[in-house]
Amino acid sequence: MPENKIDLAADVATMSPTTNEIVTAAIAREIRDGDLAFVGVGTNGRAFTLAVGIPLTAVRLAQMLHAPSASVYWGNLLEPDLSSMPADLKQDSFTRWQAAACPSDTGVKCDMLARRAFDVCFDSAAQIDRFGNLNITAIGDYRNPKVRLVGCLAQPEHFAFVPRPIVVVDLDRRVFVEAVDFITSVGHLRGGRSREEAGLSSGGPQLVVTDKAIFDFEPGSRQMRLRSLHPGVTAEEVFDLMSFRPVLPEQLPATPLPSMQELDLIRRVIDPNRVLLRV
Amino acid sequence: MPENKIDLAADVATMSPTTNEIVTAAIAREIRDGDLAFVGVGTNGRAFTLAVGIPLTAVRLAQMLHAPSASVYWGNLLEPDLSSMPADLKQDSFTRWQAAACPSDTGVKCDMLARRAFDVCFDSAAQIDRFGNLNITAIGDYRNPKVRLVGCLAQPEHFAFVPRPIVVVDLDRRVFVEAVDFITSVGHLRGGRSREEAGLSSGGPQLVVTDKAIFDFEPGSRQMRLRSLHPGVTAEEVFDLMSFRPVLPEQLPATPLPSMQELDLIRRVIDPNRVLLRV
Amino acid sequence: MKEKLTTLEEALAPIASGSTLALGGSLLRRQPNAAIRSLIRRGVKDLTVQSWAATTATDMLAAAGAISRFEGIYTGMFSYGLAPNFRRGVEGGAIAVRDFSETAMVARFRAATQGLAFLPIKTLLGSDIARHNPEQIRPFSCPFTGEPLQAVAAAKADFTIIHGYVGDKYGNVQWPIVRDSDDIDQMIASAATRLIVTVEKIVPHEEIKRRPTLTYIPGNWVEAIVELPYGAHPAACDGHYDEDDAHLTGYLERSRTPEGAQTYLDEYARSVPDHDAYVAKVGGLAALEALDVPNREQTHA
Amino acid sequence: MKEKLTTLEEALAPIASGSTLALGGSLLRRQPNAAIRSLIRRGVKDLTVQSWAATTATDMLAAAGAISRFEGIYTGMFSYGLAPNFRRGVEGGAIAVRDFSETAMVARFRAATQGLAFLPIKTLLGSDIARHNPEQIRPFSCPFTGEPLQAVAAAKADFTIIHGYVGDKYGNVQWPIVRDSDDIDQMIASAATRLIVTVEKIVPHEEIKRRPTLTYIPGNWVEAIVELPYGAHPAACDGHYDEDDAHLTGYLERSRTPEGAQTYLDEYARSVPDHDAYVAKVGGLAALEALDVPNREQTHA
Repeated sequence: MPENKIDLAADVATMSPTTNEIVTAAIAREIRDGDLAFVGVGTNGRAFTLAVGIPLTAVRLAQMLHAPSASVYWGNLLEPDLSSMPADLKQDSFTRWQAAACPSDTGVKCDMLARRAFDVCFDSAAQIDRFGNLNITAIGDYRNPKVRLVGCLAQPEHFAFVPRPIVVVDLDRRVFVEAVDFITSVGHLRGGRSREEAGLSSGGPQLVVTDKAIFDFEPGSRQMRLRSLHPGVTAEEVFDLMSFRPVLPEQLPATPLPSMQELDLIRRVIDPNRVLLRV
Repeated sequence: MPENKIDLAADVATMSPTTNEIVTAAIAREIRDGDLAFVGVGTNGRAFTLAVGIPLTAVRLAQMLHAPSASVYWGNLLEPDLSSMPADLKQDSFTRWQAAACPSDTGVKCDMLARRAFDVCFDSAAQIDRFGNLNITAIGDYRNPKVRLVGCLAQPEHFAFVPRPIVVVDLDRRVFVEAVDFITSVGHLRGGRSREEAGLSSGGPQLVVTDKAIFDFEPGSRQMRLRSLHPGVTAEEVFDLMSFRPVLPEQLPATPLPSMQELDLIRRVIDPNRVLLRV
Repeated sequence: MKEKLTTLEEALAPIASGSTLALGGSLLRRQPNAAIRSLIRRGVKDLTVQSWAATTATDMLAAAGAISRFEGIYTGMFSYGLAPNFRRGVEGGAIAVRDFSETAMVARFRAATQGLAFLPIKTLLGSDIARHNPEQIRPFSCPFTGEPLQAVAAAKADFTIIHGYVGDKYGNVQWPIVRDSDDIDQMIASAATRLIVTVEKIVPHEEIKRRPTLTYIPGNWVEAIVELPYGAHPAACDGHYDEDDAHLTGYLERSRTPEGAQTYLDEYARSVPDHDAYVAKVGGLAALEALDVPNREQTHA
Repeated sequence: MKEKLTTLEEALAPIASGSTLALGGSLLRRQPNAAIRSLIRRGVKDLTVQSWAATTATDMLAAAGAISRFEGIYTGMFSYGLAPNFRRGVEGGAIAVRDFSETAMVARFRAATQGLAFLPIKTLLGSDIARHNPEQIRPFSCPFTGEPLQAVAAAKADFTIIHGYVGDKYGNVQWPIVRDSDDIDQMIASAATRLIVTVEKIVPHEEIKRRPTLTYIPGNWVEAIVELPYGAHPAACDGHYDEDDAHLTGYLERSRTPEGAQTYLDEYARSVPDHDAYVAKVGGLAALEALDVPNREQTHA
């Protein structure tokens, strides 16, 4: 399993890719030209990398390679200039960050979600289950929680309205659970057509990208399915890190490695100071 | 019946009041301190005087005398500075007019109407009936009209949501009709409690101010009732100018004349160039 | 970001007869008149028009016999009186009207913006506006209080045309700081299916992104943007130029008769190949600059 | 216009225990922290708090044991992690939570703004958010299409507290041109029953009325306005100053235990008589000015 730390003093192009870089390049290939992607706010450390660092790097990489008109809505900024990302997360860095638009009212963003103006969104979570339902609200009994989490934000909207949600989480038995304690975001609900029967649009989460493997959802049953294993990771390792057994595809390829060009852009152009993919 | 024309060369304080001035002073006395009044847009000539000129002059007069914190929403301007009214109605006069606020979105004004943030509104109309229902939409059959008028604007909102609507129209048999051809604004509907039974708040039009007389509405029946006659006007003259007979009160006073102070303020301070009360 | 700068004719090409058009502007400001003249030139007909306080754009389309249905809050000529051609069209039976009050029309645009089929109001209880339009205004009960409400149907247009102040080649449109209200332009932009914006001036993207809070129409919502100086003439563009009183007066005089209105359209819409030719016809930029108002605080200051 | 300029204590005097409070700001910007410290000082309790992305203001109220119910989209400390006191309050059963997603909370504020008891959404179909809150989220059918929808109840607060940029003595509050989004401040201002605004600076009305399009909270909506420089400290006021990292870090360290949180509140809220004393306590204006960001284009430029 590759480490995320790279030695910046070494020739960046010859270092083997970190897990974050593998994941970022894999996500970048999912971004199509013209996509508008919703990137949420992250907290610090690893949670920031998952919620913000990897998504922003991936969209910027896609912009530079095959999707020049892809863009993001981040915080209150519509199409911020990803060629000059802020060096820190202090308020004034957001205030100063140049963008195509900063709508005065957060309702503008909510309405864009509800009218399906987004193509892609990125989501992180404390729990995800077999059908891709997410929990970011509470662990344990909702009314008497063991751990109170942050709430909901717009994550219910993401799964309700965005055609191609991508979940970015680390593989962990406490995260990949048989059934989430609280359904914040409705994924494929109880599988099959239960999502549509609840009145939601078809869609729901498309990909779950982790530090060990990438998953999609089996058509029909809508159960989480292993799609590829990162280099050096075995299926048994993956199963050990999950509380439920994912569907196995007929073929189980390795997650493609980033190209030299992709690595070079990530390391030297997009995130030269290792702010976005630090941990 | 006094004329609206005054000789500006003569000593303004000694000239007898015009009908417009009588009406303006009468309306000003209806404005209470702290009132927010909705003033619509008018067209030109007499229609402008009725819809805009008289209401703005009246509110400004009230501001200067007994209601210093009364204010208006006119066009897109919330609390425009009535001490410096624009000299013409060209776009740039509105753009330049100073105000407390110019909300970017007309929805802000609509929401204020719907949540009953206004106290008073001024309405003009092509037809008004016995129960104070207004028509500004079409004369004749709605689907095949004899005269197509302007539409609706926010006049339905005025009667639905503003506690104290004041109608300003000239007395005329074709205007004061037994039943309006099209109910744009629901007044007291068919009288009695029919308005409330339709689901509307209690309220509805409170006063109808004309060039000959002032009307209110009889409690209970909610029929239009003569409240006062302008100096020199007889009840018979009024009846001749209406297609229905209004309720007669026990006492029928004359509309009070403006005081010397009121006349002086209207003539020398508020409307010295006779823009607002020209015709 | 995608480049969306094009010509007026290219931008309007997808608009075919039978379309539903939402038109921006209100009263005598920012009417998308140049775009409307182009549609008249091309002979587009049978339009359903959705609008706020409609004046010149709607009345010219009515004169061209291009409107079969109108949905809005007002059609007139503001301080110039009633809208003569629209009035003739309605009185003669050529134009079917569905009237809406302001909260009702706002609710319709907002519903489209929010991806909903309707929004609730309680404005039109008892009104003939609702009685004549059961198709778009339906009674229902509040799920919480049971009180009577009305559902108004979302205003969905095939195309939306707005005349704005300044924009960049990516379709980001900004307003000046000293201006009148946008009325419904941002609202119908957000509700749009296919949005075409004409602007007074194209400015570099660098200027736009310096002050992103001034962007009222993000390029992400826009299909095509066109630079059309004086594109609202003979109406005004607040902060840029005033309405052209002489031209409007001439328009209204000729519009006293259907024949007079046709000579107006022949002269100013049908016989001119494009907006540049129109500008030349009305006296050239020099004549139009006489309508300019003092530049205060523009976006491109 | 009515003069509404007063002191913080006068402005907040009507807020009694048991009230419902809507709080402005989002994440670490424009939290009405000075007002919250004043309420804590006075010992106001049993509050229902409605908020957008809640951080310092809500967590301090939670530390004071002043919140019995919370309705919002998020409570945390943004890049500093979870909200320790709020979390303790919820996990210990002192605070009942009703969670809402962003479109749901926006619909609730908009419903109050529009004088309606509810607005429709279709976000929470199948979600446990709706399942646990039948009182405020009810299923119903679209009057046009019959599709399943959810009615969310209007967010009605007894009092609304917002920290804004600059305002005049009549309560008109303006934003700077270069700023972050207002998030929900205009929305909750328009929804307010009784609105109290604190601002960084009071400016002459003459400055406000020169550029009325910059007024996001008209004085007409405001009950009281108070001048409170650094009123959002230790959070940021975008365009004015950044968040105070050292102070926030200290707050979070002390908040690891309930006792530590009490010593924080004793020191910074309960033992200081007013905002001036708080400013002195945190090092005076000189210390706070170190947080200032370059003044770009303020309203009062």
